[in-house]
Amino acid sequence: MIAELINPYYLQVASFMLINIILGISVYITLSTGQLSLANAGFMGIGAYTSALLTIHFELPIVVGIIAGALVAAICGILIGIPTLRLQGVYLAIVTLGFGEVIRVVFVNWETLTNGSVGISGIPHIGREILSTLQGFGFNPSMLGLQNNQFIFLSIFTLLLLVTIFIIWFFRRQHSSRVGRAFAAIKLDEKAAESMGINITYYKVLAFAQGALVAGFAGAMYAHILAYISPADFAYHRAVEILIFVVFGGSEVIWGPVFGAFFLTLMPEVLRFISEYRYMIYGLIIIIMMAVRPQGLIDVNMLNWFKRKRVKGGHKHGAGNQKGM
Amino acid sequence: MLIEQLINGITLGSIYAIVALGFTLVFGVLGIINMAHGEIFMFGAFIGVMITSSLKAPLWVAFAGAIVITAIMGYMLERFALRPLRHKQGVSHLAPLISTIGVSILLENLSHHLFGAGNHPFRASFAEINFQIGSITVYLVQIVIFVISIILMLTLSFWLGKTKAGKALRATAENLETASLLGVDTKRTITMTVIIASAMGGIAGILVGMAFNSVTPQMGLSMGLKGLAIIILGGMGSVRGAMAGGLILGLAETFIVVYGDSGYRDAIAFLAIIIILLIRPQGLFGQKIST
Amino acid sequence: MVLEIKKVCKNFGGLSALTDVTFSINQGEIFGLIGPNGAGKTTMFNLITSMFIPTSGEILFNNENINGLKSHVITEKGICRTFQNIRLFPQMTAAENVMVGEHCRSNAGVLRSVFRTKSQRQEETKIRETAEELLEFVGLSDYSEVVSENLAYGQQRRLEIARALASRPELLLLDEPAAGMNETETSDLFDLIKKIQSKDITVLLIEHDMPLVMKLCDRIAVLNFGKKIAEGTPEEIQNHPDVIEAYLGKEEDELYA
Amino acid sequence: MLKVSGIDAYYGKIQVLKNVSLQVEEGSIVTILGANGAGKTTTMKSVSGLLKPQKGKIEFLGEDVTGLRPDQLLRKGIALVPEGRQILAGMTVLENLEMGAYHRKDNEVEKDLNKMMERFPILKEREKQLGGTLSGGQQQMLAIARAIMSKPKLLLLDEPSMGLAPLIVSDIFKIIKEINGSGTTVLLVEQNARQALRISDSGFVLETGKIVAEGKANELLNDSRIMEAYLGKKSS
Amino acid sequence: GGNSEQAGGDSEGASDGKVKADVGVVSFITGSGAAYGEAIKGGLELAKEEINEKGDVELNLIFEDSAGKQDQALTAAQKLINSDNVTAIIGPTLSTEMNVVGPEADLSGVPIIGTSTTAEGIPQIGDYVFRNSIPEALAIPASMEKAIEKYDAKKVALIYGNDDVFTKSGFDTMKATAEKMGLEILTTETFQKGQSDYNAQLTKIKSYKPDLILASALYNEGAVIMDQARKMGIDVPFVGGNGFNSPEVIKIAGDSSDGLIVATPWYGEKEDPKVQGFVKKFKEKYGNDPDQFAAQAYDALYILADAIKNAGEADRDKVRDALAETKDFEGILGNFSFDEEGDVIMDPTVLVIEDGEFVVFE
Ligand SMILES: Nc1ncnc2c1ncn2[C@@H]1O[C@H](COP(=O)(O)OP(=O)(O)OP(=O)(O)O)[C@@H](O)[C@H]1O
Ligand SMILES: Nc1ncnc2c1ncn2[C@@H]1O[C@H](COP(=O)(O)OP(=O)(O)OP(=O)(O)O)[C@@H](O)[C@H]1O
Ligand SMILES: [Mg+2]
Ligand SMILES: [Mg+2]
Repeated sequence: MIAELINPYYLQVASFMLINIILGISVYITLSTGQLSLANAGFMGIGAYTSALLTIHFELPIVVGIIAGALVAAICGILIGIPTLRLQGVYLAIVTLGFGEVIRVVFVNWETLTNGSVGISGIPHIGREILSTLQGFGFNPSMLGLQNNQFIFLSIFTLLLLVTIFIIWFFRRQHSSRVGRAFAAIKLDEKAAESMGINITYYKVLAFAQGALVAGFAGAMYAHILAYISPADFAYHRAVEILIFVVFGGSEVIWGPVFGAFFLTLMPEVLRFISEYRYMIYGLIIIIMMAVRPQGLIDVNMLNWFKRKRVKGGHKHGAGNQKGM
Repeated sequence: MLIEQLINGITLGSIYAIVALGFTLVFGVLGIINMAHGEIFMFGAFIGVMITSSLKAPLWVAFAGAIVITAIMGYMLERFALRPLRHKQGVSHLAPLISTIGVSILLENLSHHLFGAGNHPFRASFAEINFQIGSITVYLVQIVIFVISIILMLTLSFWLGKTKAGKALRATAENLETASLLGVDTKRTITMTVIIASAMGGIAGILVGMAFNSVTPQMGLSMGLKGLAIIILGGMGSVRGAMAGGLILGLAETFIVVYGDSGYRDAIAFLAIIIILLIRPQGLFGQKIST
Repeated sequence: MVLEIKKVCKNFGGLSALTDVTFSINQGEIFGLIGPNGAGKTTMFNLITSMFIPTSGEILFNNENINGLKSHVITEKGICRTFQNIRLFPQMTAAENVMVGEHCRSNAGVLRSVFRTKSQRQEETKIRETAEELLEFVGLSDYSEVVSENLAYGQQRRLEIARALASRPELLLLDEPAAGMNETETSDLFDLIKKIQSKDITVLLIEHDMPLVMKLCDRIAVLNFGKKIAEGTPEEIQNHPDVIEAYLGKEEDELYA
Repeated sequence: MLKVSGIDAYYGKIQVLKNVSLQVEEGSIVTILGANGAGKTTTMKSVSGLLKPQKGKIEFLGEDVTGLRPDQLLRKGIALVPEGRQILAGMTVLENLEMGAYHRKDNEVEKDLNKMMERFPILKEREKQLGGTLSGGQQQMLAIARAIMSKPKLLLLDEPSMGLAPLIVSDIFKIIKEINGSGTTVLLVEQNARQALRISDSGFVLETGKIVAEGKANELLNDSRIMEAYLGKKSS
Repeated sequence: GGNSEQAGGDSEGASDGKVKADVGVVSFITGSGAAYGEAIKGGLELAKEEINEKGDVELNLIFEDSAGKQDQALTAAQKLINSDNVTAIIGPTLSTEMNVVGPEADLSGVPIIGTSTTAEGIPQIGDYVFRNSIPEALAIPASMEKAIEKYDAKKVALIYGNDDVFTKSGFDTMKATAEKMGLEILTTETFQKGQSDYNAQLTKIKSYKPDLILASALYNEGAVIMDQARKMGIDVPFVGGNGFNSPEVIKIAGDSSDGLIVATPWYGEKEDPKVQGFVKKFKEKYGNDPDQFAAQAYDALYILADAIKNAGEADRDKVRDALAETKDFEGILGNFSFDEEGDVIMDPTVLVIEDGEFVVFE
């Protein structure tokens, strides 16, 4: 029964959705200090290439590859975060966009390492790897009444879901703490924040690195799910797409990018039947959204409204911390 | 070969500059990066192609048509994608950026449906006129492009710096509310600016179509990104900066082909802005305003 | 001596905003800094808090040279300021604004914050309590959950003071705290600053409201065109001919009616 | 000259003005008084067109001008010196002043510019400096000068003395008197109530968005009840 | 691979002896490569009508867009495989997409035929992966050899798009072939997607005075390159890769396209009634000449229909086996067989553009 419901197609879409959610969060993190980074597609690429190359050439376990990918991306985040500290607003946005382009061009041209635009194929597939590991222990999907590919996609999905929940949990907690307040203060008024004793250099670079880390992680996961990557995956369109998740869903609260990525990944699938027009519709939706609800679909007020409905009359504790998660 | 390459670089640079001027104008007034500018530019080129090849009309009709249609597109862009955001409370300063990205996605895909995905040749006899100087062939279009870019730059910088309308425009850019208190009809100023910038994009589109005999729906994105890099390089809102940035980039891209690896050509623009901004965060000609 | 300003100069391009200014402030006093518009008062604040770097001269805080330190380090050392044009964090509530002020007196990092260690929870509770106390202190306890941009002007000024106090400064710099306040509010402000002084905090005050300055300050320095033209007690300053000429004007009767 | 009748104004859903009515006679100086947050600035914004009242009517020189934009109102002769100065930070002092005369078509602009520079010598001195780098008080002067440059029939001043040195404050009041003498009607918001009333003909008192008192300036000045309740304890 | 748990779709052999089958198509329908997707779609639709008319098999095509992106191609394929239960898949358009979709189809036991995927290694992905597009390794050496022989070329210049798999792998083949033939490579220039100005690269190439230019470009860009080259006075012949081969080149570049040499499985002028019939029908239906993308897609569906007919039912495994046995199929591309890996066995024709027309290059 259940086995028939587990359709790899849906799981595939759901897995890409989760990756997109993670990517959306990566932009949200940096943005919560007021810095708009469009380099996250590039960081994603760095994570993906690092992990792919390590697992292929050094036969490292996928987990190690993914962690290394995320870390290398984070280091690049620090390296680009420090010199761009002085830049603000759109300047930063464009420079990071440019950085992303430069990374892509390097992927294209550094053929000995990256195989150029032909891309890297034969990357260990995380789901198949899980399956073969488990089979080593004598497990067989049919024990669960599943077919192999159902199991493969189910395991990817479950893994991603757990990671996504962890990331959301992590950054929600960070948000409602001293660190989160520092981020918010910097976003609202950098000079005033510094005068209040906040080391803005540290926190801005921290946010940048965290964003890069998360994006790099998403990239590494992506590489091991698709089993094939090429520079075109991490180009301008991806950067813009990630940004749109955040702005569409809302950049004030972490649920914004989560919802944005969810909805905008789902929509093209739902709209497949008019596939020729779906990008036009995509464009239109963005324009209409901005005109009607520029702060994004989900904002602080909406969350508070939900909360009030839920705890109607109930006692609110630590109210100050609850404003926005 | 050097002289030929120099001509190539200047032609390319002049085109970049014209595109960048359109960006600069809109940024200068609205503080908005108009991500749809590249697509409007592309539409200008297509209108030119349609009028010259399908309707077999003369070139000036093509220019007039492209200007009119891109101007209308500019109006629509302002009316439907920018104006609704303007007086809203709590609007993130990124909202207009996203909104114009929405427009660019819409336009790019619309152009696929209207014009097809393929390349369209630009057949204008004007584009064939050339002079032979020694072994070097110079096309009239190349000269025209250079001259137009210079004229546009001079006109714009005179207009912005010296005329009342230009000052009103700068005031609008600084602070909408203050400008309107000083008697500036900000709505009209903004609409006019977006229209003019778009029409400039349309002109640039035709010129590119003629110079390179190539018009595709994708030309907008690549040109748009370059234009963006240039206004940062030159300093946002600076007319001279856009011109200088355009020429620098055009020459740099040409000479990396000559002396370096053409594979890195697309990265030049962004490497240049990263370096420039680290040394001079406000860009080459931008002025620093501390708040 | 809490603060010593020694021969400080500041040039902006060709314009010298401050020239060889020297004065010092004693522990526990309220020191006034007055002078005509554009005399360089706010610039002096910006130098003390390292928002600008002096062209020459030295600034000593508790006998330590603080030239060129980062702004946030200076706050940690015990100097905090308010701004002439209010700079609260507009979308934060009053309480949150004050809690940000306590940043440099707390130290939970990312991991402790996320994993909510015991020490972190205790610290958060304390931050919150202190914030409430400080709001109470400046008379804003009813507004702790109000988003600061929706507060009235006078309340915003007081909130800025509370936020500055949250960093537990030894020296508090106030830039025109009475601007835009009416007389009732100004007299409340007087009481507040006195209360701050009684907490052993030294105050450096810029203000154009002369009655307030004269009542409040122990000593006053007067700047004019970036130079110090007088220093002394309120009486001395009120009768100083250069100060009257440059700043106060002669219609004393009107001012102190 | 100006007749405001029964306006309501909102910020989002928050009502700030409730049924506010006031009149300004041609050639007079009128002061609006009130505590912080009473709605003085909001009233000024409504009259100058920055905020559209949701109810009520504003008439200027007998013409209904409710809902017009600030630039249209400026052309009709209403200029505002806004609270918080709103200097064009990236334009020079001279350009700021020129912008003041933006809508004027006469050829006296040059002359008036010189006159303004005489009145505020510091502006002459800083002609080429960017507006944003002036000190707080200098910006206030520039804002006032800029508004006068538009040769308004009705000048709205929102706390013009804020942040000014005592000497300049009395200068400002003198200048207001002078401008008024040369035929400009003035509507003034001030915390410096006593000085303001002294140069005014009449006044209105706002409390939480409602007009609670109005009258001749000297009557208000001598009404100790009002002075105490709205303007401070001290009575002179 | 090929663990074929999933039996064929909901379409069974019907009582009237017709075999009904759903065929999924993953194609580049929106975005920058939509021109190829459109051509492919056109070819397929036309073939489907004809096949269904004949009545041996009844095919139902389900089109899914990939927008040229791997992840979307993969989800599209997943949908076809798992939700629509198609018997076989045609597509995707790009080799990059096939690199992702191929393994998945193979694992799921769904036969998949690439019609435009020319990069190396595609049929080697698995038993269920086929293609009927001639790989570059076959086409490029064929055209190069003939051109070099005729023009006695010794020195060549190369130009290619380095940010596109198609043109990049075409270039790799060109370079390898050139080296093997002992040609002197004067310079290697690259360009990028969306570029419209090739003057800098061409000026440089011109200064080296090559005997021949090897250009690995898609026709959209390639045509413009030729146009700009002729304008600056470069009049040596061009040898292009698969993507360069299209009647569109003549449309775009006009006279400037003279001298382009390509090897093609597809020659629209061939005196073959089948070919002429196809060209005529295609032109009637879509208003333009079919290019190789259309022709290859057209043949691919015929090959598939043939296999389905031979399999006797819409069963994935049976259809795969039938496909693998395809031999000497006479399509509009000529005589066609799959080798044991599922790759193409056929002889390409070398064409040259002369006076604005493709003619056989002798
Ligand atoms: N960033 C800057 N660039 C150039 N000049 C500046 C800058 N900041 C301040 N100035 C100039 O320095 C002088 C001193 O300014 P400051 O703000 O310190 O005056 P102030 O004493 O605080 O005056 P006010 O009472 O009006 O606030 C002024 O003439 C001002 O124009
Ligand atoms: N943009 C806004 N959004 C929401 N509320 C606002 C806004 N501006 C002002 N208010 C509120 O409207 C009320 C009236 O404000 P207003 O600025 O008119 O007062 P005011 O009399 O000018 O006070 P002040 O003397 O402090 O300048 C205040 O309670 C204020 O908090
Ligand atoms: Mg000051
Ligand atoms: Mg006010």
